[in-house]
Amino acid sequence: MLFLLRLIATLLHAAAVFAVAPLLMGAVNKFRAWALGRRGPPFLQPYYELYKHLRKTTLVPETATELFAIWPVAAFLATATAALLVPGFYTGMLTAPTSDFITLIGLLALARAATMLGGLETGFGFGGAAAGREVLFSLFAEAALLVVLLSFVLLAHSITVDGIAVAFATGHIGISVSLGFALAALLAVALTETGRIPTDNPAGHLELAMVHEALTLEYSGRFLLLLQYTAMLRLLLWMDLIGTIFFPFAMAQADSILTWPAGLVLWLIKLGIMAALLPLFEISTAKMRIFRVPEFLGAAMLLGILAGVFLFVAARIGS
Amino acid sequence: MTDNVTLMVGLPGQGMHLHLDALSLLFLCILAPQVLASAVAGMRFSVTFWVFVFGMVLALAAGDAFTLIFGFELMSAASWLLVLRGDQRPATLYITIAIFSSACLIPAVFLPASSIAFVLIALGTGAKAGLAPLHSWLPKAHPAPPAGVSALMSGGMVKIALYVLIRYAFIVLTGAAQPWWGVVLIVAGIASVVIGALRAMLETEMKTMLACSTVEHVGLIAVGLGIALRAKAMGDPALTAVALQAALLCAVAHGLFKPLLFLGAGEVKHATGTTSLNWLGGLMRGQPRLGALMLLGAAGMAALPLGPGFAPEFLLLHAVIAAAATGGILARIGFTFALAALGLGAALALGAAVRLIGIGFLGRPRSLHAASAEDARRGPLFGMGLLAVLMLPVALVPGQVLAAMMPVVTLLAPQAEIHLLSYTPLPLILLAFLIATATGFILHRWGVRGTREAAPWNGGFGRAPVWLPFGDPTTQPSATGFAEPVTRAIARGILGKHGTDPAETYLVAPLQRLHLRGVRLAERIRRATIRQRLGVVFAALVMFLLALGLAEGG
Amino acid sequence: MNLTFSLAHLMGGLILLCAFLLLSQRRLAAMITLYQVQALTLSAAAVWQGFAQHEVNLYLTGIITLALKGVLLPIALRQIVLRFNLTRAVESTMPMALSMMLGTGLIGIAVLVVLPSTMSAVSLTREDLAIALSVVLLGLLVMTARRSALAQIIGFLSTENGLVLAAIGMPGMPFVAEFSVALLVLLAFLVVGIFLLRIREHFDTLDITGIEDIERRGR
Amino acid sequence: MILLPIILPFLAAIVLGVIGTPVRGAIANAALSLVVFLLTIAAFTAPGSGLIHADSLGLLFGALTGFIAFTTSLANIGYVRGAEPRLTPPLWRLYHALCQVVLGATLLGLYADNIGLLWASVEIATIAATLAVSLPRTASALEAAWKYFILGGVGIALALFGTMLVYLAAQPALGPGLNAMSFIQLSSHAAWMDGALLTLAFVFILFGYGTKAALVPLHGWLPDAYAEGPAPLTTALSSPMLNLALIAILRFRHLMQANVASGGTAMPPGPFLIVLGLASLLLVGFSLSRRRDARRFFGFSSIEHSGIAIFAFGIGGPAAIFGGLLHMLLQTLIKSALFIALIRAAALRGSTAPGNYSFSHLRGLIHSNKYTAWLLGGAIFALTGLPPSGLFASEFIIISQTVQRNPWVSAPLAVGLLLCAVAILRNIGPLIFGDAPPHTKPVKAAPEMHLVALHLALVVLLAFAMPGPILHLLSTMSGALQ
Repeated sequence: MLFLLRLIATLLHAAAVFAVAPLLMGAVNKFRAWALGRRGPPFLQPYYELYKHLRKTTLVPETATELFAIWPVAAFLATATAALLVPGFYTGMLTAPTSDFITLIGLLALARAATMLGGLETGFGFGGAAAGREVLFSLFAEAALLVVLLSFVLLAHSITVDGIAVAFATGHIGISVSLGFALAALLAVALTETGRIPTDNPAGHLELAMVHEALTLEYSGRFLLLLQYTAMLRLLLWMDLIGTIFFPFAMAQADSILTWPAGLVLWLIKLGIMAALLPLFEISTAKMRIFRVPEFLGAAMLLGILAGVFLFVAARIGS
Repeated sequence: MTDNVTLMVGLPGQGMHLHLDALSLLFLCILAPQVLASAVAGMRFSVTFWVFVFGMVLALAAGDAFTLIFGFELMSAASWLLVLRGDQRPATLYITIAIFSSACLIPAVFLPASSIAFVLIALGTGAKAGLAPLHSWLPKAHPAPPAGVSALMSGGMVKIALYVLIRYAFIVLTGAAQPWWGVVLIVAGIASVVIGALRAMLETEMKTMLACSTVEHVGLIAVGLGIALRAKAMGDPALTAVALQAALLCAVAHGLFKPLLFLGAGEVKHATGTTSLNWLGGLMRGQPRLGALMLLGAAGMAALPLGPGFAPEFLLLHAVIAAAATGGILARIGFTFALAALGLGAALALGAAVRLIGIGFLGRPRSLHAASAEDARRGPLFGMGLLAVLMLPVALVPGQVLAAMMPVVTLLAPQAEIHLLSYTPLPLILLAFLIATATGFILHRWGVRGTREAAPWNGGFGRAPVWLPFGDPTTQPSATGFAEPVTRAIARGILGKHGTDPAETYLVAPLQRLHLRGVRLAERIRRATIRQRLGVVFAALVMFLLALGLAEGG
Repeated sequence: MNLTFSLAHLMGGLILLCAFLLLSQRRLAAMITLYQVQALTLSAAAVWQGFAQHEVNLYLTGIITLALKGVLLPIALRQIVLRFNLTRAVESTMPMALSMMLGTGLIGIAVLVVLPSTMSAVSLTREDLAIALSVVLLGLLVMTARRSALAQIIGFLSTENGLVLAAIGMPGMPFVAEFSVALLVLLAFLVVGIFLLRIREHFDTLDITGIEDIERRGR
Repeated sequence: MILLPIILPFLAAIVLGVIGTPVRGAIANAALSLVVFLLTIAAFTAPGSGLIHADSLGLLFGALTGFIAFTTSLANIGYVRGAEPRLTPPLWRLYHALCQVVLGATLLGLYADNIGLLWASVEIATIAATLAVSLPRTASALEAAWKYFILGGVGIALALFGTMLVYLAAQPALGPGLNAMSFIQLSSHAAWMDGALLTLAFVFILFGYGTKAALVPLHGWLPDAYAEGPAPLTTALSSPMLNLALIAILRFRHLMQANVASGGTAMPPGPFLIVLGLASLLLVGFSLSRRRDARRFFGFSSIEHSGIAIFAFGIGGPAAIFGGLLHMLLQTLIKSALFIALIRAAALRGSTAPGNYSFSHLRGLIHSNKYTAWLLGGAIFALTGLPPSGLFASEFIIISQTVQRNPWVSAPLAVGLLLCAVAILRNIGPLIFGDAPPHTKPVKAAPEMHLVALHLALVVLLAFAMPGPILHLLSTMSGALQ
């Protein structure tokens, strides 16, 4: 019975995640336009675009190898799997035991690798250059992420995202300097990973400065659909992650059906707030030069390290 | 299994003793597939190769110090000959390190269990395994011999050194164990990870790059061993088990994918005449089977989930995180930095693997050799296939593999508490499969299925001349260009302006200068005239007499 | 102290004196003369020891020493000096005063080294052994301190005299005569070598023009 | 019986020195050496008595000397055939006579139970070897011979002084007479000897025989003598002479050690030997890397191995001495094999004259002849003590004993061994597998190379599957001489 409940919760969560991802992107774009004083595209614009790609013939470059089709699929599957592992509004889903933070990092790395290989596939300049930059970004992003993770694990005594959320939700942790540092670091990593300003510009179309967009330059049709949908899922995933870890309050429990509606609503509200905050941040900063990004992420990593160290100090003072 | 076998040959009057236990069996299991693969790949006709293998097996099966060192040195000597036949330049450095390592090991095995013995063991095995700062020979020497031997050197020989380290650090010297022994290994391991991964990202020669990646993996294993050693000395059974599992599983995984990659690099060399990534490209077209196998190996090297390299990395990160919770503030800071370094290393390894596949096998050919490459020969393909098949259990059911390795862990740390591995690839695959089915259904049901070949946008470059059927190679990013952002951002900071290994700059070069000074002095002595020689003899005699007189009179 | 010992002692002292004076000499002719005096004293000492110990061996040694070292070798050496025109002063690698001081130091060391030995039931006294050792060391010092080949040879000859002095003092030592002959063979080779190889200046610069097929190679 | 292998070479030397063409002389030399070799084996049954009374160590090394002399003389035939025009017939006769004299003198020294006789044998061997070095009559050969003679002469003088002092030191125990010069007597009465005098004597013995064993700083003569003399005699046959000197030092060391052990006043001999051994090892380690002439190079390597043996003796204890003796045994076999191979290699490249042994001249040997190249490479490799070379066993024993008895000196020992091994190994690449000089054609291997293979096989067998009798003999001797 309990299992069935959890199964339903998991399926529901999956459906919600897959359905909401384009909407979230649409919301971000819309809020961004509003913040800039424009009317902006409709909230549902991403769905239209995805459908448009679905109906288009796929072009395959002559110089691509047989693996050309593999990369978008791999990137999508890895990201989608990861997105299912992060609890959005439920804790205690069936995927909870496998939602190990490190597995999550690994899946994101897998998606990144597939995207980079896709960029290198055709053998023309921009994809390769962008892949090289992506490697550079990932160096510090991954290091920062691991360091931040350390603070979470030390506080929550669990390494699964689910476990961290449960531990933080109980509220015994309280607000500490460490968590503040960790949040800042995690935000920096999230901005980089999702390709937002200040590290990358999702709206820009200047090839020389692009990173994420340049990697998908040669893809069209259903491959582009997959890649774009992957980007939307990634945004959702990161927002989920931040929301779940830092604001896990009143999350639904998979095995008590009564908490579900409130959890879902709260989740949508959380996503909405974050979708509003992101454009605000984006329009208030400028995009960095490529080689400033490592410094940005390096600072995030140092913040993460400081979080770990302060945690130690705090524990000593407390005990 | 615990019985000793005594051979009549060996040390005069004592012979040789053979002894197998769980640890040596594990390493024999790591060794066997590589040997088979290398033999199938074409090394089976070389006597030296079999001597090399014999040395490794002997070192593993050794039941006494003599047999161990004998096998160890036989392995070094045979591999030296193989390196020498391949490329003479690194051979001297290689054998220097090999002899240095035995020069540390022989005294160490006779010293009573103490910290000095451990330091010597760590120096000796670290030098042979390519642990920083004694690693600078490895990227030079491992690529030199034929691919089959490179494969065995990287995948097998390095493990033998680690085997000796494990045997002594965890079993023989266990009575005198100190927590700082582990710290030594962790520091060396972290340095290896960073330098190895960084150089792997920057090297353009495929085999050199693979050798650098070996340095990285040795570093990972050393970190695991170090944490286990520290935890064991501090009495933390759970952490000991996790860290040991990480190290051993990493050894197993690396022993599978690295030989595979080396064999593949050998086939690339055979097909195109070069292993420089800057001259390759698009090999996937001519060598699809080789390319697919290389892709598997690269996934292992990059420690991607669902590949063989992820489970050990997963365990190792868990171990580091758990270790950060133990000890004082210094340990906290240290392990936090270690974690950051491991993250950096993992990302670099990913970059290196992407570069290997993306530059070497995808894209357009950068030379006619690469364009006309034919698929790999049957022998090497078979060997690689064997390794790839063996990679599957490590990749998909790492928990079961770890369970099979339980006796080793209990042998090394009898009190170890073993928990189940929380990384389970099969549910993930199930999940991905479900998503794929759903997506496939959607695309199939509502999507348009047509595909059309089109010329890619070449970034605004002019049309390539007709004699370049694959377009102008210079409009394609090279391996060097791919690594350029990393070079500019961090490599110059760590490796210096010219990209030389810090071990080279701060260890090898000063030692070479010292040696040169010694040689000059010796030359001055040698050039002495007869009278000066007489003078030296006389002075020595007087010194001896004086010492004698003072010792007896005073 | 009976006459045997004191006389032997006296002669030993004389030999040491000669060896010491060799250090201070600048001219080859004087060195040869000193060597001759040393050899003659040695032969006398040998005969005296033979008389004291009733050993035919020692008489034989004395006679050989007298004939070969006291007479023949000095003649040969003087011939070489004349033939090669080596009458001018000998170069030394160190100031005379320093070499004298070193010589004194060597004697000191010899005494220091011999002191702890207990000379029970032995006819050779501790002092005699110290003297012999000093002579050996002084001869070696001459070999190293002088640049001229002939001077070095004389140093070696003096060393060898020290050896024989020690040998004849040994109580009932067998083969004394044989030893001295064997040493003489060595010396003969040395002198013949000097002569054949025309080593005029130093050991180090053999003047071999005129021997045959000269061919210098790098090593 | 024991007298025969000593007297025969001296008699043969007279005959060989007077009659015969060069090649016939070489053949006769080989035949005689075979007889001497058989006689040295036969000597095991009758070790003699009185002045010539061989102990098992002497017998073992005597047989080794006989064997080396035999194989060298076989290889010598080919050498003489190729080098005949370089010397006049009388000089060839002298050369063969000297071969026999060196052999006889070495055997005499090994079999003698008398410190005086030992000294005399070393003197004879030195003079003969000096003459042999001067035989090619080139400027550098004469210079080398002269160097050898001066340094060797001084050494011999010092050794005599040491010998007399030992006799003097034995007076309290044994009184005047021959007894005080017999090793057997001295050894059993070492406790009552005068310790201070014995120590003094030992310093002189060490410098005297150390010169002959070419220990640093007394080594100056050896590389030049190796490089300039007629190859088989001054190189291949030289190792037994080094052994003679080393065994002499070992015996005197034993006297001192026995005196110390039984409460005598002698100083322990270890430090003296260790200092000289380490000095040899380290200096050679640095000297080797600049050598371009192969014979000079391997001359330095002989110094290294003397140093190792002396070091082992300095460490003391039965096992270390066993290791040292085993090391000498094996290194003698390797070194003579190596020089035989080297001479053949030079012959492959035209001439065996002293100038033709530079590494650059011999490089890329595998392009001339595979068999020769592999065997020469194997012999060079065997010198480094890496398995499967037998020297691994001996060096292993020595290092292990060092660690157990005197751990701090194992560090410089390891450094020295490392330097030497690397300096030797780095030459193998170019020498064997490098590019050959232009116009090199494949040549047939000489039959002498089978001798090299035999030597190398013996080295492996002796070290790792040592026959019981030899093992028993060596271990009892090293126990007795500890």
